[in-house]
Amino acid sequence: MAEKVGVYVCHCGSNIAGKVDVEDVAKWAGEKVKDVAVSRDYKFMCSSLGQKLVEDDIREQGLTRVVVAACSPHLHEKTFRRACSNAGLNPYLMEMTNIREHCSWVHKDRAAATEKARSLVSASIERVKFQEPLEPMFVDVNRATLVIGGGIAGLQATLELADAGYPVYLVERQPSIGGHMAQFDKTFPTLDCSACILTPKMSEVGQHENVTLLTYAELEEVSGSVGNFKVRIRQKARHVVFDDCTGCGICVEKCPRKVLDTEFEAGMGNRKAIYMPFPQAVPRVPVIDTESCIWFERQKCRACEKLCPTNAIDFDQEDEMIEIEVGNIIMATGWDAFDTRKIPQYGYGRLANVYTSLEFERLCNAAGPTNGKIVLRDGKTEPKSVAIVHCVGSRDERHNPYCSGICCMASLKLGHLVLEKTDAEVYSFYIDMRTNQKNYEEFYQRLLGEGMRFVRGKVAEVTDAARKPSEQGKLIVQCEDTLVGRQQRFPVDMVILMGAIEPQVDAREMGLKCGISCSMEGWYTERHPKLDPVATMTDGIFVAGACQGPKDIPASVAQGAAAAARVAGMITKGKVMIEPIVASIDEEGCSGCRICNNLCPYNAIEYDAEAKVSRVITALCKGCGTCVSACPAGAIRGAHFSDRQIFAEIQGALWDAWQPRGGASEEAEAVPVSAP
Amino acid sequence: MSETAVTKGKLAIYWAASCGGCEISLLGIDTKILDVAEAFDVVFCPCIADGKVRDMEKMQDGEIDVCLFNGGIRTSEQEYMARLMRKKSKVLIAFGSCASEGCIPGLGNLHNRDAIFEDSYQETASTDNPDRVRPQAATRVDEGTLHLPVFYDTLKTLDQTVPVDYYLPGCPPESPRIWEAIEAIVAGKLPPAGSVIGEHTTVCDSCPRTRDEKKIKAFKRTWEVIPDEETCLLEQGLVCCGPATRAGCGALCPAVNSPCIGCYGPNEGVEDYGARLMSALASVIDSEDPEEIDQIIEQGIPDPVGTFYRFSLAASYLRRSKQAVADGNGSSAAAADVR
Amino acid sequence: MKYAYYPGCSLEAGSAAYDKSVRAVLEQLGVELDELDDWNCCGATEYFSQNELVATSVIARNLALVDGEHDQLVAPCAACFLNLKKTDKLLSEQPVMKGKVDEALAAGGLSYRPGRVRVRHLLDMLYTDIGQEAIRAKVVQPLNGLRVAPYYGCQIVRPLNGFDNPEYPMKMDEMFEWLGAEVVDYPVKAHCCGGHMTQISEPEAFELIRRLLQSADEYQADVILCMCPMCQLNLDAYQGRVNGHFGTSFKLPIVFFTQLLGVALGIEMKKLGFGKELVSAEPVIRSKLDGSSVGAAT
Amino acid sequence: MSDQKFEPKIVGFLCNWCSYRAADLAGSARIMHAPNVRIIRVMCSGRVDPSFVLKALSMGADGVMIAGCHPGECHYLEQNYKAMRRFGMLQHTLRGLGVEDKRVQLVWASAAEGQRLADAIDQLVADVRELGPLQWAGNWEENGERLQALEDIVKEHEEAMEVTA
Repeated sequence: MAEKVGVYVCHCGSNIAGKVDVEDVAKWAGEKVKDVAVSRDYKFMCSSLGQKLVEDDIREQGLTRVVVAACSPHLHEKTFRRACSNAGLNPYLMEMTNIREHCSWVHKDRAAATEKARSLVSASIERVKFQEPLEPMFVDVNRATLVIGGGIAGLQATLELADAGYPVYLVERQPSIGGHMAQFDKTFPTLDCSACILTPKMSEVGQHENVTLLTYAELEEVSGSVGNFKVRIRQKARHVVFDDCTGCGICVEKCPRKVLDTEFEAGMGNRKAIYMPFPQAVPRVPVIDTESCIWFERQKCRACEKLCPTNAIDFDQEDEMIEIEVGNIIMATGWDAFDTRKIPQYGYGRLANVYTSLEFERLCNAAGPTNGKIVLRDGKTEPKSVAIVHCVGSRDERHNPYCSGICCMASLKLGHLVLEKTDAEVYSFYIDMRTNQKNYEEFYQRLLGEGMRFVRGKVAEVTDAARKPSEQGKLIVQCEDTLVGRQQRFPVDMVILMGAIEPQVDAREMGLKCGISCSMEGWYTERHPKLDPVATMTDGIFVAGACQGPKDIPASVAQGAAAAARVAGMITKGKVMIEPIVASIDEEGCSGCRICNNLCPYNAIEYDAEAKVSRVITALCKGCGTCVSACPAGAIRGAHFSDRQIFAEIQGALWDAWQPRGGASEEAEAVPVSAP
Repeated sequence: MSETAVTKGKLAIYWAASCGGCEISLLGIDTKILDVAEAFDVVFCPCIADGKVRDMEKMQDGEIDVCLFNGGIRTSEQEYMARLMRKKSKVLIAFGSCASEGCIPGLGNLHNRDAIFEDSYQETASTDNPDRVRPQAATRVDEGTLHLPVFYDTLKTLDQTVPVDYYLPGCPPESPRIWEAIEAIVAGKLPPAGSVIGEHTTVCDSCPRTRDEKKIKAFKRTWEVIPDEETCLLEQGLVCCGPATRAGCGALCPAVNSPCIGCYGPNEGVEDYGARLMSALASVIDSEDPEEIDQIIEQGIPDPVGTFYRFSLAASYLRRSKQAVADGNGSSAAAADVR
Repeated sequence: MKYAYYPGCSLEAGSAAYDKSVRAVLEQLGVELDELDDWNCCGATEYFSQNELVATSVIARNLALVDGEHDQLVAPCAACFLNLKKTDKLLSEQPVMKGKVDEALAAGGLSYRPGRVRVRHLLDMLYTDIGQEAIRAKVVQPLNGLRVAPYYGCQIVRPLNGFDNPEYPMKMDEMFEWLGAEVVDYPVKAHCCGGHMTQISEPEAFELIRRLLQSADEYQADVILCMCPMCQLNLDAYQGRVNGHFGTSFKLPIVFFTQLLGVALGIEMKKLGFGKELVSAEPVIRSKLDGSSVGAAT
Repeated sequence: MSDQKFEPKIVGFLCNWCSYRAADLAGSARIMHAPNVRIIRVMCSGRVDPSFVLKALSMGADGVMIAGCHPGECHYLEQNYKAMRRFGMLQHTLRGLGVEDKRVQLVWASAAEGQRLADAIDQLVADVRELGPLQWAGNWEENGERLQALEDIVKEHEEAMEVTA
């Protein structure tokens, strides 16, 4: 029996109708395309009235298939599937045609766009006729969640979930949680003490009964899918037995080997070979840095072992693999700082008193190497003038084209700290001041009032080449002051480079482990930039904080909480729907050639040696269809993307190019065969 | 069987562009041919008995019960005969690979008529043809005009020419399969029209070799290796078409340590045999480096069309090469002003 | 390795030391240079702004003269390099201009397809193609103890070619580290030498020259290394006038980098064109190095 | 007809996760590109079967685009490598059939690369435009000579029968 297809062409206001003659497309489909019972155009198909149009036609006209030509199925496929469902039509008998993103929005010529829309609609009509009713599948959601990254975003997500009563595994690669926020002295614009607001959260996480904290640990492998992920984590050897250590710190105190701390102290201070990154570290269990430990270097010392009151030191400890099962994963892996050496004309690494912003954060931190005293590298001289250079590696096509977002506010904060703690003049060299969150502009105004000097211009270079006596011994910041319209030279004692916020160097690699993608820069891609900012294309994997793009603390916290809320929703629901788009093998057609067997990365195909056939384990299948197209016998079927459906779609797309193949049928009659 | 045949049916066997192997295979049913003779009058079979086209023309439409038609359609005469036999037969069976999918003659579709003639009537070592004489459809002689069938640019399968009721694949179809088909016809137990009379699985199903997961680092040609007799030939790098080829032969080639070359055509439901096979083989290439992949393919499969479409080029989606279209004397003229 | 060679006019006159040292050094390194037959002016700094079409055509002629045996053209003069490179880029990007230039070339029986010839600066060629290993292997007189200030000028990294950092080039610094010299990382290595400003406004030019000399002096350089005839001329020839103008007493020898590279390779100083510079370089070089092995290879 | 500008008809098979979304992104960012590619969504470039490409060409497509996530970034971990292998095999075979390499192109575009996809579409369209129509569909018939010959045969037989009658 022929199908009765309903075709609905959306105007989307003028979004589609402005470039595609929607009336014409609808009329054409109704009159010229076979099996189309109803064809309409409508202002907004996604409106309740538009949906009702579809529902009524299904009920009244007995439509057996529906085509909605509107926007991307990624936006409204669910909407129209629901409408079909409501009217009693299996939702998988509906097909969406993308004539907005793929057509009206990207083509200039109205005639060409209309012609393309016709082809796309035709393709959908031909396809939908071969679509089959499918029933969605449901799987249980494991109540545990894995949070990767113990910075402020990860901490927030962890606490939200743990407080709601759900188990959380928090994995952090550093010896302590806290992230970059732990390095800061103050936070903008409130000037809260960073440690004062962070450490309570850290200890709460450390003590929470629902939190399993895995610090000094790395994500190794993720398998499974939403609801049921299996995760392998490498617990790096601390060389300190976690359960035996009381955190007394004697080992650290007695360790004879001092090394430069390039991580937490950003190279501004030292630590020991056995160390906790900072006093408020959570957990309060030190690690031995085997690269600088004397014992590991030349089998001598063992001072820590001798002095440990609980015998917690274990030089033979090895990395350990931990396997956990979780229902959802939140990636909160944070950011990394731009290497300011890449801009040599700013002199970092060459001119002593050029600092990175992180170095300076440590310098003015009360718990930092100078106890918060702002001094030059000589350790004693207080600067009389400080220049803060914005956009170092940001908004620069040679490095990162994007705006790092937080540096304007961070430099105001640093400027304030300099003004507060010293008598120095502070110059801020900016391209544009970006202070567009709550109370940010007010903070800018406050700094203007406090006497911070603002120079609008991109700094050309920082040099020690003095041109006049007043510049002798100074760092000279050369800059075109674009408000004055003149090249200016500013001799200062100290320069702070506000380096760009960059993705973690291994962000891409980490994303691949979880099956999520990155932008070209390396930021994780959210499912929708506006409407779905913490979900990813992979169900069950969420992102929070600066791993998704440069973000300040309030935004990171908000995202951590948002991701947790999404996860909590999944857990509360208990079950998650899985699209029934899976492969299946026709056992009669399968000859057991085993071509398909190792094509599945999820091991969803098993071989039955006795019956000599391969089978798809439906629960493991993710529906990519690779085995379907590999089966030489044509015995594997891909639901919702079957060969027949796609062939029909191709035929429909080429409706204006295709002509019946010559040969059989009509023509046999055309040429007379001589009569007897 | 004889009890079912109350009145004798009429059977015709015709050959078009083919080699005659199908007839030999038909005779291979051995003494059962007597049962066939009991059930049918063979009204037309130029291969084994004299018969006149004119006699066929005189028959009533549909008078012949079954026609086994082997061979593809390459000339106007063959096309005429295909139409004639269609008209006169109740059941028309594309008999063998040539009629079903073009087979070896179909590889002529890599070239067009001019190129084929150039080769056949000019380039072969034994040819001496200084005047560049070519077959002509019409030649005037003193006595009048002599006609030869027109040689087409493209070979077509039988069903590209006339509607076909059933297909019997194989080059040639194996005798037992022919017998099974005849039994089915006589018993009236035929599958739905348009079907292939045969199995719905592939050669691997009847191949006793042990099979494992597949990873191919290099494709080998038969002269390069003496294959192990126990394990899957494909796993040994040989391009064995068994996984993509309809069962029915009993895996005769693998049984003698030689890879399947695919004469039984695609499995049930598959339209383009070569596409399936190349997709399957490519999928298990063990490399993720595009250059290496190209190298594996180019070194291991020097003649891809001949490998994947040895029997089915004429029945494939593309049917013929672009050169055959572009340089053709016949169709190229038409091709030039399309669109 | 075989390169087409475009010496440019400076190397035939004021900067003969450069030409001499380039040829001596490359011979020592086993690199073959085939001087373009019948090359013409590169248009220098000004021609492009006078008449772009004529300038482009004149320069394109040189590119067209590179025969089929060569696909790389080496120019030691920074201005020649820039003009040749710029012309090649311009021809590939501006079809209208290219059409006209083609016509001009055709009148002389020549033709040029943009991109056929890769224009290289000598420093790039030495640094990238010959490389650290080969150069180090030939050093017989390490420059230990000699403080050198590499000076790049403005033209070598333009149009942006990825060879070196355009804001703060370092390749010559690295090369002289291979040779054992103490390289001073002074901040003005890519600042302006004044160019033709000496002809237009001496005070401005002198100020620019002074900055370079002063910075190198502050960093206690023994010698400034140039790769551009104009730079070398300005810093060397005007040094006395600059001293007079500002009351300073700079006495910094200014040599071409190939001259000092030649010293490291053991080539005799007179074969490298030393002695043509106004502030004599030989005494400081001999005094800092172990004088006995200078020129030992020849 | 012949003076009309040739507008290539191209079928594009785009994977659901990267390239289809790249096309969506090109849309929301209004990155203009040629309207010649008719997009068909598949879940993964690994679903793209050489049959699809051949079918499209046989049905009148002048070119085909296969687009997926970048190698190593497949939503299904590694399935785009299978697409890469099949593409190599297909190109090799198409070459044997005289179909120019540039008619069938494999493109990698992440969900963030709307511009890249749009550029690839423009490039493909320009390449195919330069190659000209493929005209596979509808060209199956021999020229008039064939029909004439058939009629001749029929006539000959009819005449012969008249004589015998």
